[in-house]
Amino acid sequence: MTAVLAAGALALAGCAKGGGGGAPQGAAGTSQKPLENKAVSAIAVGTADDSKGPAPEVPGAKSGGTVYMIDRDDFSHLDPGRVYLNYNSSVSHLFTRQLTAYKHDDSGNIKLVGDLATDTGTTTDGGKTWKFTLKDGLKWQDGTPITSGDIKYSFERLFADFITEGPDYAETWLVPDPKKPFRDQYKGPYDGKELDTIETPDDKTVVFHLNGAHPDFNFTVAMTGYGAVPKAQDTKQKYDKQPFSSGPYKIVSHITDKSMDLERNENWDPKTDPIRHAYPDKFHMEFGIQSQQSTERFLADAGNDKNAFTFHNAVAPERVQEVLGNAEVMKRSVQGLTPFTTFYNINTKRITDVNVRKAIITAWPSKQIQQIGGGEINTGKIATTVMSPTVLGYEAFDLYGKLAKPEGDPEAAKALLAKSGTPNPTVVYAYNQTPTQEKVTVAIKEALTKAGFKVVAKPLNAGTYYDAIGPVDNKYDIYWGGWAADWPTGSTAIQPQYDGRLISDNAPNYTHLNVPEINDAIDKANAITDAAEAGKAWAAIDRQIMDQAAIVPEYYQTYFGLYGSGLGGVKFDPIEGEQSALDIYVK
Amino acid sequence: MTTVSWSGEPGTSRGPGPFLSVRDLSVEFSTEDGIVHAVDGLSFDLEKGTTLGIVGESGSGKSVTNLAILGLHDPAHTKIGGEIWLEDQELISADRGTMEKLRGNRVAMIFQDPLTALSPFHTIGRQIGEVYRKHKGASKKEARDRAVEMLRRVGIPQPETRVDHYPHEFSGGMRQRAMIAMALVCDPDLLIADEPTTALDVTVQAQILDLLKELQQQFGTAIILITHDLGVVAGTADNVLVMYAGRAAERGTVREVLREPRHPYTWGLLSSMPRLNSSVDVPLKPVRGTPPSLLNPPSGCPFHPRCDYPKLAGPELCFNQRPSISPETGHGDACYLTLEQKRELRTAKIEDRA
Amino acid sequence: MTFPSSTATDAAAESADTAGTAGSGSAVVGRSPGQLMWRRFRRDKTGVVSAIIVLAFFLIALLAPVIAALYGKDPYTTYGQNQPGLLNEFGYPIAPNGGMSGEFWFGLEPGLGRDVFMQLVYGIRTSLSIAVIVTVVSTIIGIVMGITSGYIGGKTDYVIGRVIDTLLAFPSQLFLIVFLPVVEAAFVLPEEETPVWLRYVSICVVLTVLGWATIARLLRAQVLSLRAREFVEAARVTGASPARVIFKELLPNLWTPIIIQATLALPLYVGAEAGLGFLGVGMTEPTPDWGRMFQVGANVYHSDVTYLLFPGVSMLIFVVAFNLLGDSIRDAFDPRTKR
Amino acid sequence: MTSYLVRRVAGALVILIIISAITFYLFYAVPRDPARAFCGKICQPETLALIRHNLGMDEPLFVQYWHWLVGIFAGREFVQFGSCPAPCLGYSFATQEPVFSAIVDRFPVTLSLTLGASVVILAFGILTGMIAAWKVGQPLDKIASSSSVIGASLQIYFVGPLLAFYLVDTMQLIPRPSYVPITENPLDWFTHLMLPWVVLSIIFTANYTRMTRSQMVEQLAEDYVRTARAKGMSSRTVFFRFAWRGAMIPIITIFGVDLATLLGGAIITEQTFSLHGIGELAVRAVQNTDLPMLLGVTIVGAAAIVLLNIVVDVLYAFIDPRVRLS
Repeated sequence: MTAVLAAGALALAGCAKGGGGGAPQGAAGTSQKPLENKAVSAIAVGTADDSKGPAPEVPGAKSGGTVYMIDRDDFSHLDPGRVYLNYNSSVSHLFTRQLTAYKHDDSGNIKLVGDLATDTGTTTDGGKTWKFTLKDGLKWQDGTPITSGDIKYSFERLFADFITEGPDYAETWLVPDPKKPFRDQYKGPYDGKELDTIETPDDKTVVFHLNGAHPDFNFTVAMTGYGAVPKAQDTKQKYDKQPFSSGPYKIVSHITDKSMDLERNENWDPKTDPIRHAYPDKFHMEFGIQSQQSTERFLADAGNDKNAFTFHNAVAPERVQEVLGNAEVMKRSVQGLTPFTTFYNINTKRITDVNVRKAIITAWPSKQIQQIGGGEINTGKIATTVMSPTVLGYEAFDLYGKLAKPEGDPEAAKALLAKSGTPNPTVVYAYNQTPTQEKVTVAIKEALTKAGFKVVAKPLNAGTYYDAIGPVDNKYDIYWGGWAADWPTGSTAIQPQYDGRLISDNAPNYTHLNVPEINDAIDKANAITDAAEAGKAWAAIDRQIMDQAAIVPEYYQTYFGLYGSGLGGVKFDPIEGEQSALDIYVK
Repeated sequence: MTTVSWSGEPGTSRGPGPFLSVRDLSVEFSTEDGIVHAVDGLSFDLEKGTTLGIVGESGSGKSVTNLAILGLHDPAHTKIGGEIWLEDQELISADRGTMEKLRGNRVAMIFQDPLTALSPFHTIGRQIGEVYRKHKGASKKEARDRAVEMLRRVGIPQPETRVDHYPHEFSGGMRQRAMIAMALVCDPDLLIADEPTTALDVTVQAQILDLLKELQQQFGTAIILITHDLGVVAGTADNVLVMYAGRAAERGTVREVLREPRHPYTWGLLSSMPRLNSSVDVPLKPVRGTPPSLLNPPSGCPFHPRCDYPKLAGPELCFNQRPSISPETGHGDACYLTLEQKRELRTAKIEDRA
Repeated sequence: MTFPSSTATDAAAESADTAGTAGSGSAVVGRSPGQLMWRRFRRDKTGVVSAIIVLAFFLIALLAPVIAALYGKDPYTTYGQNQPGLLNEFGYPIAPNGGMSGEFWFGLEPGLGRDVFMQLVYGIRTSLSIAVIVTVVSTIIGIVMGITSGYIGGKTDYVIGRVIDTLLAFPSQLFLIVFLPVVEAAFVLPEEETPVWLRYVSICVVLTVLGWATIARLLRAQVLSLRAREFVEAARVTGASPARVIFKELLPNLWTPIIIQATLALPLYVGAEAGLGFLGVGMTEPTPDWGRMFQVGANVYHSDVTYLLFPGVSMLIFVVAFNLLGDSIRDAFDPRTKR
Repeated sequence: MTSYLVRRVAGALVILIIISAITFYLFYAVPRDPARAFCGKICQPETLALIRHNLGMDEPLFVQYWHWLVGIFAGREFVQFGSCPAPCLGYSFATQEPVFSAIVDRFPVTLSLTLGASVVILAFGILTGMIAAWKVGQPLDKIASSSSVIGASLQIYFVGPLLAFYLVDTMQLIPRPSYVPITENPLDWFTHLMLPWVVLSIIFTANYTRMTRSQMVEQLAEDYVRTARAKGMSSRTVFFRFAWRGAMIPIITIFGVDLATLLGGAIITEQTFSLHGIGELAVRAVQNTDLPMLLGVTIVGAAAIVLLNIVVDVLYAFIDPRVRLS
C-alpha cells in the first residue's frame, strides 16, 4: 500500500479545484450511490492457496487489444524504491512484483496474499524473523529467473543515497539499531557490501532478521516500495524511468510527460500470479490530460477513447452533475472510498486545553467547507474518526455530533470555551494558499469567530507548506493535513501520527499529541498478532485520540471517475484509491 | 516679358487662352476648430516657358494653391471652388484617373525638403524610374536608363552608381537635384517648385536655381516658383504674385513689383529683405504683427491690422470692405490707397531705409 | 491582460512630437494651450461621456463603504452559507441567474455565498487604488529616470538605458507572478502573520518596478531631442542651473507625453492587477479583489456563467471608457491626429 | 552584419548572465526547503540532510550558482537524479524532472499558441487597420475603429471563459481547447487551438488595428507620400507601396517589444484553457515554489525575448534601408 501524501503537489492540486454542478438539487441525489461511514471491506491475511496463480478469470473477459490510459501527470517515479505515491504504484502493478500483494474479490473483500512468495510469509517469533519462499517459474523480462538474491539486493539498494522518496520501514528495521540513522549503519550494495540481516539460504528462500517485532511486516513488503529489482539490470538513477519487469508487461517506450507504452512480457507466467490478469496486449498511456479534458473525452466516448481508462483523473467537478444525470455514462463510472483521509491538525503543544480543542471541532464548519469544495461527490464523506473506513478494524463513531450538525454548533462551542476558562482564545490557522483553501479559510474564520474564537489566518505557499508546519515549535495552532495508511492496519494509520515518542521536526505527528496512555496502547496493539484483534485495539485508540480532540476530521476522500465503453473489468482499487488496471480487458 | 494677360473675369468661356489659368480659386479646410479659408478668390494665368513667383508668408495660401492645381488636397476635409484650366483641361472637376495621368507627366512638383519628400525606402533610381514607367509605359531597364540620364542631366556625378543609392545616402543639394530629375523625367509642361531652395545652403540654392533656369530654357517648361524669399524671385521669375491671407495682394512683372511695389504688404516684405547695397547699420524692418487667423479672418482688408495706413483711404473703408485687385490686368494690387498715395508713401519708406 | 508596453509609448510619442506645434497653432486663436485643450475636450461628446463613466468608477471605489451602508450588506459575510435555501449542496446559488434577486442584486458567489455586488464594489476599490498608486509612482520614477538619463547622458544614460532595455525585454507577466512571492518572503518571517497591506504593497512594488521603464524610455528620447533644441541650448549657454533647465525648460514641454502616457498606463495596470488576481498571486482572501473574481468566474462558469459577467462587463466598460477618455485627451492635446 | 550579430549575441549573453545571477539570488533567498519533496512520507532528518547534500544545497549560494551556470554548458551529475546533460538547468523540485526537458516538452504548445496568435494579430490587425485607413472617416473605418476600442479592452481571462462557455459548452461549435501536436493531426491542432488564438490575440489585434490605422494616416500625410501622389502614382500604389512600407516600420519595432507582452498573455491564455505550455509550467512552479523550474522558465523566456529582439532588429534593417547594422 502506498501513500498519497508524499505527492503534496498532486494531492493539493486535487483539492484545489473548486466548483461543482449547478443544476437544481433534485438531479443530484437520485443516481448517486450513497457511501456510508462503515468499513468498506473485510481485510484479511490470505493462505498459501489464495496465493496460487493464476488469478480467477473475470467473467466475459477476453485477451487482446490495446488499452489506453489518459491522465494528468506522468508517473514521477517507477523505480520501486522511489515509489510511494498511489498513482505510481497503480501502474507499477503491471510490471513490478513484491513479495506480497492484495487480492480483491467481487464482494469487496481484500486479502493479503503471496505475490512472488508462495504465501504471506511466516514468523515464528512474533514478528522478528520473517521467512518467505519464492514461487517456481518466476522470471524477469529477459527470461532469467527471479532469485532470493534479487530480493535481497532489492532491499539492499534502498540504502543508496539517491533512494530517498520511498518508504523506509524495512530499512529502519533491518539495521542493528533502529534508533540510529539507517544509512550510517549500511551504505547500500554499490560498494560491494551486503546487508547481513537478510539471509538467502537458497535461491528460493529469503529470511529477514528484524531488530524488533513487527507482526505486520508481511503487509509492509506488499508496498510497491519493496518491489523487486534485478541486480544485473540496476541502472541506478536511470532505473527510475525504465524499470525491469517482473510482471505481465514491460515498458517499451517512455517519453517523459508525454506517453508510455507497455507490451506483454512473454516471460511472465500467469500461473505464478494470483492477482494479475494480462488481457490486453498493449497499454498506451498518455499524460497531460487535465480532468476537464478527460471528462470530456470519456463523455464523448469516441475513437480510441472508447478503450481508455484513467488511473487518477476524477470527473471534473464542474461536470459532475452532468455525469450523474447520464445513465449511460454512469454505467462506466467508478466510485469508491479511498484510503485517504483529510483533517485539520490541532497543535496540542500550543492549544493545551482539551476543551478549547473540543470547542474547535464543535464549531467547525464542515458542511460549508464541503459546499465550497463542490459537495460530497467532489470531496468526500464528512469524517468523524482518525482511521478511514478502509482500514482493518475501522469503527464508526461521532463524538462531537458533527453528522447531526455539520455546519458547526457555535452555542455548544461557546459552552465548551466557558468551561475552559478562556472564552475568547486566539487561534492561528495556517493554510495552503490555493484558491479553494482561501475560501475555506473564510468559512472557518467566520464559524470560529461566531463561537468566540479570535482567528489569525496565516497563508502559506503551497511549495513551502510542509516546511512551515514541519517544525515541532511551529507557531500555528490549526493546519490541514492528509494521510493514507501505508497498509490497511492501524499501525500505519495511527502510529506515525499520534505516537508521542515520534515527535520530531517534519515528522508526521503534526498535532504533537503525546499522551502516555495512547503511546502504551499503540505498543500493545502493535504486539497483537491476530489481525482482527489488532483492528479492535486500533479502533479503541482512534476513540482515545478523538477524545483528546487532536484533529478535526475533514473527509474520507471519495473517488469518482469514468472510463470508455469499450472496456470491461475496470475496477476501483480501494488500496490505491483509484482505478485498477489489473482486470481490464477490451470488450 | 509681359505677355501675361491678367484678365480677371471668372467663368468666361475659354478660347485659346494662357497655358495655365486659375480662376477665382477658393480652398476651404474643415478642421476641429472651424473652417479655414486657405485660398479665397484667387486668379492668375501663366504662359509656357515663363516663371511665376508666388510670394508670401507661411499660411498665405501659396502652397495650398499649388496643391489644388495638382489635386493633392485631402478631399474629405477640403472644399475647392473656382476653375483651374490647363490648356483646355479643367482640373478641379477632373476625375481621379485624369489627374493621375496628368501628375508627374504634364505637371510636376518639387518640394521644399527633399529629405522628407523622397521615400526613404526606395532607391533614387527607382523613384525616378517609376514615374517614367507609369506615364510612358517604359520597361524597367528603360526606366533605369532614363533615371541615369536624368541624374546626369541635373548634374549628379557618377549617376550609374548613384542611381542605386537611397536618399539618405545623398547630400541635401544632391537630393534636391534628384528631386528635380524626378520632376522632369517626363518632360512636364508645368513645374511647380514649392520652396525648392529653402532647406539648402546658400551656395547650393544658387546652383539649384540656375539648374531650374537652364532646364526651363532647354525644355520650355512653365514654372511656378513658390517662395517667401523675394530675392529668389528677383533672380528667377518673370512675373510675381504676392499673396496675403489666401488672396492676391499684388501681381505684376518682377520689375514692376520689385521696383514699384504698390501694396503696403509688399513694402513690408521688401523692407524685411536685406540688400547688398543697403547699409548694415539700418535695421531690417519686418512686417509687424502676425499673420491673420484664417479661421475667422479680419473683416475688411485682411491686412488692415498690420497696416500702417488703414485710415488713409477713409475712416471705415479698410475695416469693413475687402478690396479686390485692380486693375484687372497688368500690374495690380488689392489696396484702397490711390496710386498717388502709394507712390508717396513708398518713396518715403524707401528713403527712410536708404 | 496587457502590461504597459510600447504600444502605448508609440502613440504617446507620436503626440509628443507635436506638443510643440500644438502650442504655436493655438496662437492663431489667441487662447492658452490649456484653454484650447479644454475647449476641444468639452466639445468631444465621447470624451465627456467616458469621463463621466470613469469618474463614476472612481466614485464607486471611493464611496464603497457608503454604498455598502445604503445597500445594507458587506463583502465579507457569507450570506449563502448562513441562510439556508440560497446555495445547493454543490455550493451554487439555487435561484436562477447566479442567485440574482431584489436582495442580492448581482447574485451570490458560488461556494461562500457572499454578495456579488459588494464583492464587485469593494473589488473595484482595491484594484483601482492599486492601479492609481502604481500609475502615479511609476510615472514619477519614470520621469526622474527618463530626465536624468536624457539630461545627464554619458555613463548614467548608458546604465539607465541598459536597465530600461532589460526591463522592457522581459516577459513582465512571468516576472510579476514569479517575484510576488519573493518580494513577500523578503519582508515577512515565515512565522509572522502576513498583513493585508503587505500583499498590497508587494503588488504595487512589483508592478511599479516593471512599469516605470516604459515612460522612462519615452521621456529619455524626448529629453534628448529637447536638449538639442535652441531654447534649452540657450538656457544652458546662459548658465542656467540644471534644476532650472529641467524644471523651467524641460518639464513644461514634457507634460503632454507624461499625461498621455499615464492615461494609457492606468487601464493597463488595472488589467495587470486583475491578471495577477486571476493567476492566484493577487490580493488574498478575504480582501475583495476585482481580478480574483475572474479566477472564481473561470472556475464556475460551466455552471454559473452569470458570476463571470459582472466583473467582466464592468471591467470592459471601465477600460473602454478609460481608453476612449485617453483618446479624447490625446486628441485635445493634439488636434492634428484625427481618430 | 556578422560582427554585428556576434556583438549583439554576446551582449545578450551578458545580460542573461546578469539576470540569471540576480534571479538566482532572489529565488534562493526564499525560505524553502526543497528536500521535503524528495523525501518519503515519514521523513527522517538524516534523509533530509542527505537529500540537501544530493541537491548541492549544502553549499554556499555562489557555489550553487556557479554549478548551475556551468551546468548549462557542461551538464551536471546529480546524486539524486543521475546525469543531467547540457544544457542542464537543474531538476524541478516539484516534478523531479530535468527543467530543460520540461521546458522543451512544453515549448511546442507555447510556440503554437504565440505563433498562431502572432499570425492573427499581424494579419488581421494590420488588415483591418489598413482597411480603416483606406476608408478613413467612412462607416467601415468607424466600425473598425470602434470595435478595436472595445477589442483592446477585452481581457483574456474574461473573454476566454466566456467564449469557452458559449462556443464550446453551450453551442458546441468548436472543440474544447487543447494541444494536439501538429505532427499528429494538423487539422486537430488547428481546431483545438482556434479559440486560444482568438482569445490571446483580441487585445493585440485591436491595438494593431488602431496602430496600423494611425500609422497609415500619419504616413499618408508624409511628404514623400505627397511626392508619390504628385508623381501621378495611383492611390492604390501610394497606399500599398509607399505608405504601407513606412507604417510597417514602427509596427515591427513595436511588435518586437510586444513579444514579451505576448508571452505574458500566453501565460494567462494557457491558464484559462489549461494548455500545458511554458506559461502554465511557470504558474505551477510559482504555486509549488519550484525554484529551479522558475529560474529555468525565466531564463529561457528572457533568452527567447532577447533573441527575438535581435531578430526583429535584423529584420528592421532589411525593411528600412536607413538602418545599418553596425
